[in-house]
Amino acid sequence: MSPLDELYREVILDHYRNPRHRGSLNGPHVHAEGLNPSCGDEFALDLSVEGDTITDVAIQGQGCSISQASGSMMADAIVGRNFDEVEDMIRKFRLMMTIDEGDNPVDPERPGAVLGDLEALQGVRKFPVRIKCADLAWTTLTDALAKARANA
Amino acid sequence: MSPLDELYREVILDHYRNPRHRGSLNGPHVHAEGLNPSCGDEFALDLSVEGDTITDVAIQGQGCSISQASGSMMADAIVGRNFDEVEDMIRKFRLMMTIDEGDNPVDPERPGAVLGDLEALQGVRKFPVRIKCADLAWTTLTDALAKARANA
Amino acid sequence: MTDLSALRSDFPILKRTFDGRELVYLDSAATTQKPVQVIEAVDAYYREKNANVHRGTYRLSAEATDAFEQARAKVASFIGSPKSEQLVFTRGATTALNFVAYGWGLHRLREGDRILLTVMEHHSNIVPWQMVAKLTGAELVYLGLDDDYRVDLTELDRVFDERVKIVAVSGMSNVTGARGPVAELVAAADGTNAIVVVDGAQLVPHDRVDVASMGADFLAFSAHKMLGPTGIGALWGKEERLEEMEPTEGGGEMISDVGLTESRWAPVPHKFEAGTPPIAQAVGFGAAVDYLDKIGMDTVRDHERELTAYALERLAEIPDLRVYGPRDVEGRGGAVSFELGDIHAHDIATILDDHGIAVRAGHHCAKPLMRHLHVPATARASFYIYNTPAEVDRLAEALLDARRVFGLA
Amino acid sequence: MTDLSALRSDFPILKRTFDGRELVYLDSAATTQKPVQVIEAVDAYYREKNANVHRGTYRLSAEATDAFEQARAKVASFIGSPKSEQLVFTRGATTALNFVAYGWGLHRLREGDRILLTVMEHHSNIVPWQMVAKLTGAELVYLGLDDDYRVDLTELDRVFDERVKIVAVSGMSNVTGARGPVAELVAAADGTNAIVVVDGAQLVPHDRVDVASMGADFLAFSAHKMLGPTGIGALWGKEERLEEMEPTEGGGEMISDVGLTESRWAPVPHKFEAGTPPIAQAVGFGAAVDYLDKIGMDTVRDHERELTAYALERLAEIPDLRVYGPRDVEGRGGAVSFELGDIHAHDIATILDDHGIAVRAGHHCAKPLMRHLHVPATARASFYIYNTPAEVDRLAEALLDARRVFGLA
Ligand SMILES: Cc1ncc(COP(=O)(O)O)c(C=O)c1O
Ligand SMILES: Cc1ncc(COP(=O)(O)O)c(C=O)c1O
Repeated sequence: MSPLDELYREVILDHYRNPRHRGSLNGPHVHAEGLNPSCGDEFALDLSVEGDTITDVAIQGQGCSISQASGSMMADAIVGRNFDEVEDMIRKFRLMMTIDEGDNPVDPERPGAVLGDLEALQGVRKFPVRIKCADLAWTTLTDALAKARANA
Repeated sequence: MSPLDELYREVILDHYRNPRHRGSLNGPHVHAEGLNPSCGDEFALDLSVEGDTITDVAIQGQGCSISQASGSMMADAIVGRNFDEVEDMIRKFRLMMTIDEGDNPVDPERPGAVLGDLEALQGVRKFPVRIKCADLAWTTLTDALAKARANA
Repeated sequence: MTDLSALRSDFPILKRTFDGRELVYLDSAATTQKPVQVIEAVDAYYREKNANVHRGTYRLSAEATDAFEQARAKVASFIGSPKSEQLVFTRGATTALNFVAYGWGLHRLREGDRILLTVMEHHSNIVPWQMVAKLTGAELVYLGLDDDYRVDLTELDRVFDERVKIVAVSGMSNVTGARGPVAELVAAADGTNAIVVVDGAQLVPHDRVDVASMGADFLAFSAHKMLGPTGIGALWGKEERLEEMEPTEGGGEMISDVGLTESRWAPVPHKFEAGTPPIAQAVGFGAAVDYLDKIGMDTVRDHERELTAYALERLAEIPDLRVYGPRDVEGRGGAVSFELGDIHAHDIATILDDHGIAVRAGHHCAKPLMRHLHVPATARASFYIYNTPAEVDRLAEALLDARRVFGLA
Repeated sequence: MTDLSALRSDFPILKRTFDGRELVYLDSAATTQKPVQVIEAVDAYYREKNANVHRGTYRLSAEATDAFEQARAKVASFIGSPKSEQLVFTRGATTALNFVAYGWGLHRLREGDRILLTVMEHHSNIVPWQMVAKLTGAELVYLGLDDDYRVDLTELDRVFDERVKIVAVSGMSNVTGARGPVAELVAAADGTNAIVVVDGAQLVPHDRVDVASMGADFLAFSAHKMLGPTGIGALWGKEERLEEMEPTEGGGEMISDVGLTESRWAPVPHKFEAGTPPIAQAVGFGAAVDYLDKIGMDTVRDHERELTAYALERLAEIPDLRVYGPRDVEGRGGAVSFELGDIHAHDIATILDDHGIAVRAGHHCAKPLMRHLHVPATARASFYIYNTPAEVDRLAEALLDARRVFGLA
């Protein structure tokens, strides 16, 4: 696969075109927004929380396929997880995005292997300018989580 | 003589140190001021006029030896002259200052030979940056003359 | 087609390759590449003549001052300025527009006055006016666009009343490529109290400009968009306007006297050039206009027009591609903005970049226009003298590949 | 003496001769010469990386953005800034000081407030304050000088009351060479509502500066006075101050959103960098601080101090020569202003120029200081890393020749 085809994998285009959990939440929830000033991508996140578990998620946003797919996949991945698990996921995601290019990108033992669909975003690493696109949803999530912890 | 010694001739230093007609005029006169913004040199001129003749002159100013000596020599040269003669002198002075370097600077037949002491300023032509210093008094005189003609 | 391809060897950067693919630079509306003639003029200035300008009594400083003032004369004559003193060197078009907004507008606008803009303006010709409007209580009014992306003048009579004190219009849009209705707005302002400020950042590089016949009061432009160095631009103004205008920056070189509490300004243009000016950049700017003069601005315009026509033709062959800008090359320049299917502009730019093609994607510093067009972002290819039809072909091919990558049937 | 003479070969212009005499460049306080390392960094940027910064999705633009932001980081770290975002690129020190005057002062000064200056300030640190004082009704107050040409602090207690909102002081005078009492004024302002703005145009090039320990709120300086290109300078500020400060210029790149009537600003430092920034110049600025870092600013300072001491010694041997500046090299830099008998400063400069020696003559953009000293003009020799004791000897010889030419016995 060419780097371009690795970047725009089927699953990414699918999440871009059919974002999961799109909308906003009613009732009590935390809300966070992220903006990528250098390209204008926007992402917003609602989290319903019970105790330390995320029970529901809604996302909004506009921007490139990478930023929007990353957000959609993230939303899928965090529902039902508790704060610690989500923080671990954020850590793993960031680690995945910074693994040296030389690394075998499909080694199932590598950090990030637990990320499921999100693994598809590894192709972004060959396009350093776009890493911040993939990261936007996760920065917003970090924000939202801090708010959720503060509320708890 | 080195170009430097030709620039700073005895007569120029004498006019610099002992400017003639220094002061200001009482009674009716025209007044004009000149400023060289690039170096800060200042020159001011009072002219008493009867008919179309300059009957008295007073100068004020501060600045380098060239600008002040030029003004002093000019004051000496214009007293008692009529407007046409003075304008001819301005023209000749300007011509002298722009003669090509190759020209024999002491040829008595050359334009400017009528300028007397002022001929000493020919040395400035080797120092193009300083020509505007020599010229300051003459620009001011041009101004004053225009005012005098307007009054006449 | 006007063949300028021999010029390409003057531009060292065009020899760059990315992953073995030769660079196709289609982002000249953002900044142009520089010919060796400009690079070397800057270089030679530093190696041979560098000194601070004005006030220097020694020969080196006189040489630097001559080089600087000659550059001013060249740039002034390039736009047909009657006098070279009517040209003020600034940091760029943005600073030039701010100088007019703060130096002229701020001192003259009153509550209820109006500033007339068009929705296609670049942020640099909007934000300064918003800032002075806020400070003075003046109001901004905008002209919209017609179906062909040109400024719609049907509303002009309604909005142009005696409250309008400033008309600020782009000579050419950096997004749609459409030329602004400068002549029409100058005519409308004629006999009123309104002045016309032209943002020439995209106009001056691409067509012959003659300020005397243009009739505008002020014209702003940037060197870096016309082969020149970064860090310098120019504000041209009518003599009377420049005399009326107050300096926005205070400091060395712009004064004739400084007292403890008050100062007097130096004559135009120096009163607007506080501090050490961009000297080496002015020299490079002069070399850039020399280079353009040698080609001839009519040739520059014709070349671009032919290339743009060819690009519009090739792009029209690509399914699902929508161009935001006039279809006809008359009255438009070489900036071509487009969308392709549901592929986001940044994804297009990434795919093109993978093919070695540099295009810009985003709002192009024209958010009000993007909202007006109801698009969050476009991709934009923009052309200049060094671009070729073969490069347009590579653009078209790469766009087809983008369709493939995104699975557009 | 610290021997830096090997550096001279890095400066192409120093090989120039005038009428067979090798150039002795003693005007570095006006602008310094540039080493090949800086000239080539600018050159290489245009040849290899040129593109507009930020917002570019393609690799070339990413390279340009990296080069630009790396330059920011280098310059920031050169002055000990905790964060590189605290460094705003401006057109020069003058623009930087105007940004503080208009962006901070204008929005905070009220009628009756005071701005405290010293009489030794450069016009660039006077005129902007006069302009905002006029707009706000604030008042300027000045500290004078003592017999050794240093700022006289005996009056400080009297003038420093709660009305003082801004203290603006030069880190080093471009005329007398005296250092400004930055530490003392920072201490005086501590615990009050006053901020301290340091004009570092002559300080940053000549001594190690650490903004963290300096304690000032703002620091302004220019690249061209420290081996860098013309057309760029910097404003450093404390984070809180930069947050409080409003942008003075509006336009592209400095916004996060632009609506039809209102806009929101981008984060610091971008909100102060409207329009295309001086990109190539930033790269050259970065190369300049690399060059200075390699020598080490302590070495730079020591070299200058030794050379200045030697110059003061040689000048003291010349009859009728009066130096306007501290006699002791402690707490002074390498700008040496002087008069010689009744020879006007411009005549001195012409005679020295005839000897191939470049010095400045005039008011040095410090008219209030000239009036304070009761001199219409001085000649000024100023030193930098490439100057040598042999050049000081040539200066002394030429001054003796000036005495001869003017017939001083
Ligand atoms: C002390 C001082 N402040 C400010 C400036 C202004 O610097 P620039 O002209 O580079 O803006 C200068 C340089 O002339 C200076 O010497
Ligand atoms: C139409 C238009 N106006 C103004 C500008 C601002 O020019 P600069 O960024 O060089 O100040 C630009 C460039 O981006 C432009 O395209």
